[in-house]
Amino acid sequence: MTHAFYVYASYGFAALVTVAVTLWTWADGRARRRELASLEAAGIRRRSARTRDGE
Amino acid sequence: MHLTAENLAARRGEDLIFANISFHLAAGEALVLTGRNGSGKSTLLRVVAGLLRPEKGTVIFHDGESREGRHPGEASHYLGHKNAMKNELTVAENLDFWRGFLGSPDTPGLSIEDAAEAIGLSGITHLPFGYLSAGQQRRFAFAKLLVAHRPVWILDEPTAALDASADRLFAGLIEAHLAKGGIVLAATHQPLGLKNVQELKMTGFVGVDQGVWG
Amino acid sequence: MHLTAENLAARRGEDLIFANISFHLAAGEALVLTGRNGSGKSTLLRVVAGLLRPEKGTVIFHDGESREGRHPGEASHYLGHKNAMKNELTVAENLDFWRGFLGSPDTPGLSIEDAAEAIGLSGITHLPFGYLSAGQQRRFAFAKLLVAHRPVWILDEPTAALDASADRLFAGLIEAHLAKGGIVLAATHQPLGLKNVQELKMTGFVGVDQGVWG
Amino acid sequence: MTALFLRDLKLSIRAGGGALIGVLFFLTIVAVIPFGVGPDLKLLSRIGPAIVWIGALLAALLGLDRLFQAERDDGSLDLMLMQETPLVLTVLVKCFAHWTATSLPLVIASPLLGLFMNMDETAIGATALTLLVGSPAITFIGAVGAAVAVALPRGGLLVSILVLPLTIPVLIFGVSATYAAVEDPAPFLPPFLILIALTLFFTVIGPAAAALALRNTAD
Amino acid sequence: MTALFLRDLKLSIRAGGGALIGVLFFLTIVAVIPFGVGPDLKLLSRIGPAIVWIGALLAALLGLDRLFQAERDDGSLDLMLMQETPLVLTVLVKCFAHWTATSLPLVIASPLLGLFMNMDETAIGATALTLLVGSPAITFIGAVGAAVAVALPRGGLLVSILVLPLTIPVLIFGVSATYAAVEDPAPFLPPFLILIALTLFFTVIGPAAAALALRNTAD
Amino acid sequence: MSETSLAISKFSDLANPTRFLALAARAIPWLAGITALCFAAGLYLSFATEGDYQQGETVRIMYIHVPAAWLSMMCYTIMSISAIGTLVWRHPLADVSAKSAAPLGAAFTLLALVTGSLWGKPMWGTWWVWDARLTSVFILFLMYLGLIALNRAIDDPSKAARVSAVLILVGFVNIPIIKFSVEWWNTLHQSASVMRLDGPAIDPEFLRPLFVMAIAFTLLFFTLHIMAMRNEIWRRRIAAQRRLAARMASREE
Ligand code: HEM
Ligand SMILES: Nc1ncnc2c1ncn2[C@@H]1O[C@H](COP(=O)(O)OP(=O)(O)OP(=O)(O)O)[C@@H](O)[C@H]1O
Ligand SMILES: Nc1ncnc2c1ncn2[C@@H]1O[C@H](COP(=O)(O)OP(=O)(O)OP(=O)(O)O)[C@@H](O)[C@H]1O
Ligand SMILES: [Mg+2]
Ligand SMILES: [Mg+2]
Repeated sequence: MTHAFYVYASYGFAALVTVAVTLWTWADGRARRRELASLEAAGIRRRSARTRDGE
Repeated sequence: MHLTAENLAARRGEDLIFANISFHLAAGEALVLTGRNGSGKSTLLRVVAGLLRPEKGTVIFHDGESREGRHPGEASHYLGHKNAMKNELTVAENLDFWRGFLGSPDTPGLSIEDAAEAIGLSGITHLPFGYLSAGQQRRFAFAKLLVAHRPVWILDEPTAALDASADRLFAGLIEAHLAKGGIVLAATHQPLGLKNVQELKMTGFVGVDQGVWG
Repeated sequence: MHLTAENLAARRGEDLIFANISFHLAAGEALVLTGRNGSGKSTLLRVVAGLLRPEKGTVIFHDGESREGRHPGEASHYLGHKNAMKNELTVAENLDFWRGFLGSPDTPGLSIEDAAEAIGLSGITHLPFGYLSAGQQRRFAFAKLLVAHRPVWILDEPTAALDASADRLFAGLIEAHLAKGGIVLAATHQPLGLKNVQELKMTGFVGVDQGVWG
Repeated sequence: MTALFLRDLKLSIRAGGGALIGVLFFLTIVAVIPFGVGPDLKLLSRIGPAIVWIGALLAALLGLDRLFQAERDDGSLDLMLMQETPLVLTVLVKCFAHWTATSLPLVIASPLLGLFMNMDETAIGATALTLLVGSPAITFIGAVGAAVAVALPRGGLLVSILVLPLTIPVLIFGVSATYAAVEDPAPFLPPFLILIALTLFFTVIGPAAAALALRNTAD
Repeated sequence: MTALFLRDLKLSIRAGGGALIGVLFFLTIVAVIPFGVGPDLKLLSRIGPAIVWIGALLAALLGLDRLFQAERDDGSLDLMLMQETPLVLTVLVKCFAHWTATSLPLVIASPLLGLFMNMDETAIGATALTLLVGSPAITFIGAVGAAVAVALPRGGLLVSILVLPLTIPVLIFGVSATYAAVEDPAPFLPPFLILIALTLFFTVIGPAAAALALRNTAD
Repeated sequence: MSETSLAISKFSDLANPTRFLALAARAIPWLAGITALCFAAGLYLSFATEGDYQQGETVRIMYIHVPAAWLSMMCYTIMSISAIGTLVWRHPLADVSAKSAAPLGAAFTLLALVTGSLWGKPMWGTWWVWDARLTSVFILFLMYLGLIALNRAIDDPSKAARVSAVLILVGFVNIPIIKFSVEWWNTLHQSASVMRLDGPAIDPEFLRPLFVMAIAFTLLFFTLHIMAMRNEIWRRRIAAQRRLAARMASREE
């Protein structure tokens, strides 16, 4: 095998890992945000938000 | 000598089990906790014993000598739902260990024979603890409180599994401890038959703690 | 359906704990054991359940169908001093396991939710068993008897650690089991509040068994 | 019985990360060994199979001694004993669950471990195969010890000691079968067949003896 | 504190035959390794010290994971936690009792094991000495894992294994000190002094961390 | 009502995660942008520079291997600092920080391991040897995995935080071992040539891309860490609200 193989394999793997971790973090964030939104829609609010409403 | 709790609140998991509990016990006084199963009696006792960190509030114990208040933990005996005895060792070995571990040299407790006598079970201290009946085990767990002297007794259902005569016996031992100026906190479902006690009824679950995240 | 014990005697270590115990229970009847701590109540129950080999005598169970008498072990639920539940698993997982392990497909018991409802603790079956209070644990241990049907219930201090309302609840469940033609053996220190029961007072320690050496 | 199997699996996975534990534990040992014996690849690959087998033994021992003691301590054992007829079956299922939770992952991971130990393909295959065949025997032998331990009110490992020597033949035939597969002159089949025989033998004897011990010690 | 020490010793001798188990486990390893490396006495004596050290490590692990869990299960841990001031001391004493029951016998037996492994006198002496000095560190490291394990409602080995890697430095210096004693050019003292330093370090860190974990997880 | 008094006493704390969320929302786009720029520059530099006369093309692996290795250690250091924050100040964000850093640390460690392996094959002729540096990094990887598993195993988050904090701190002894393993034991692995007291001993030709890549990786780490922390805060907030909702529902019955 040529040395280039090892170099490209390294860079490829690095790209794979960084992209995977980034995507995973981002997707996780999106899912959480969606859950928060659905909770909000269901009428459950944060305490501070509620007090601001003058509850 | 007195024991003061102020504004205690405690959590289990995410639930606030109780909040705003305050009491004050002087020498010779007893507090009896009652309430439904799961209402937080054991939780409160563990907070007082220092085994659970309270969410809020403080427990302070003043003994006669020093001016400083401190946590009651070290001055207390705690008798929980579990007996804290090893099945593998004999009763005498078990008691001997706790006597050495919990006792202080200047205020000695009863000897092991006397303690066994006091709980009405002299003569079987040579048996391994695991061979005893449930009630006998509970009685010897109580004998721990007698072999080493400590002013505060924290008792979680001390009379569970006991027969009627042992109930009376324990009531007598607790009365004697109070008469000598001790302090007793006990959680029970059956009346202990003590005179002159404060009673605190736990109600359980005061609300979800949203904590810092809500 | 009936359960007969004849001339039972049992030993613990070298001591004969009881001897010459006989009783006969027909469908719908209950036997309550009373007696001091260490008088042999648990020992007798374990003999009936088949967990201890009796020194003398026999226990036989006849169910309606077959003519042959057999040992009651397989037809019985045994609720001992210990709860037989795993702290690591949730309540639902625990009950589910015992339902599968003890139950037979043709006579199903209650569903887990119904059983939790029956003992007054619906809604917390998702918690790990170890997180529950002593009384809640005891209640769920009792719920085992409901999720799998068995005609004979052998109960060793079923109401230990329970509050007053749970005492009544349990009495009701036991009554219901008897009304359906079940058989109940129970050892207790507090009256269970059952009607129509036989009572047997254990006295404990009938003598050193001289055995073959004497 | 499936209920029991599933419960035991759940318990050992919860209590120790069962599957993980054997492998992780094993990885750690493997990481430690080269420090002891030095990073000599030839030597490593030679003692590899023995190390994998010892790891399997240890993984099986950790936790096996509490197989019945944990059940006794919380009272579950009583209820199991009352199910009269198939106590042997109960023991068998419990052993099988324990094996699935601790030994099987090791068998599955052993090729990876073999790579770390610089073993060649034949050796890796042979190790995995002999482990698969032989490790149940260790579990069954251990079960007898665990059952006897319940009998003693003082419980304990003591019995594992009585049992440990019994596992030596299994270990020896397992390891020698593996070496036979690698080194040409020695035939692979004889020790391997003996290993199979040992496993079958202990599959029958182990649960039966354990059940006997449990019955005779309950109180 | 003496009371605690004596009780723990009694318990581990009654419940586990402490002294025996380590040695026996060890003998098993010693019985199996020659199958791996073949009957090559030279090689055996070379890897001898490493094997003895690894055996000591594994033997120390047996039972260590239940150091505090057993206390929690029967409620004793509560009473120990209530003794405010010297929790570190309590942990230290418990560790010391465990070491006396499981590792010390191994140290004492190691000359015998050394003979089995065909080691020469210097190597045997050096192994025993380094074991004596180094094995407490292993116990103290394991104690941290045991303390953390108490926190898991589901308990377990998981954590003992998490801390296992930390024992590697101890192992490395223990083994290299032994080799240094045998092979002339390498000086014995430096690695040996580092070993002592490590043990002292973990004697301080281990109980402190374990006490911290116990305090933080009580409930 | 008792609940309200408690709520008020908690209010000062409450500001904390909320303020963090606001800050994060503003910082993340900037950080992400700069990270991307640095990576572009770093990648360009690392392919534009000459190969080493000894190591040839493979020297380019260094530009990811070394930053990844550094970050795997830095991440653990950050977790350790967070652990101290959890134990000493009981700061809620400290716990969030430690918890969300663990998977990132595991990823970077894996990257260092794999690229190291890929470099080792041409340079040393083997994928893996059990020398001190490699083994201690491997242990670091195991420790990250173990900490993740431990956090999952405890269901009370505050308890999980305290327990893992103790373990993180104990595990910190591994970091100096990784760092100095090449000096304490003579191993195959390169000894430190950049981070040295007496200045770097590497040709600046290689130093430039290395530094740019290191900065890029560090920025990437911080971006991801802040994002992960934000996710974790949201996760806890959702859990708290769900619980509240469940309780409200059961009360109305
Ligand atoms: C899986 C195998 C490998 C692992 C786990 C590993 C790990 C590490 C670590 C942790 C560092 C950071 C050390 C520090 O900051 O002091 C490092 C740096 C470095 N590694 Fe590796 N490495 C591996 C293989 C290799 C190989 C094969 C080479 C090249 C032949 C190599 C060359 C370097 C160089 C040049 C540095 C920078 C040293 C410095 O300037 O401090 N590594 N490696
Ligand atoms: N981790 C947890 N998550 C949720 N709830 C919990 C947790 N741990 C304990 N609890 C709950 O805390 C409550 C308090 O229990 P505690 O043991 O204080 O009750 P108790 O008054 O002593 O009851 P008993 O009379 O049955 O002994 C119980 O309802 C229990 O279910
Ligand atoms: N191995 C043994 N050697 C001697 N005596 C024993 C042994 N095992 C048990 N015993 C004794 O047997 C007696 C019977 O105990 P058992 O558990 O049946 O009592 P019990 O009536 O259930 O009491 P409790 O009300 O306390 O539950 C006890 O006095 C106990 O000390
Ligand atoms: Mg309670
Ligand atoms: Mg009884």
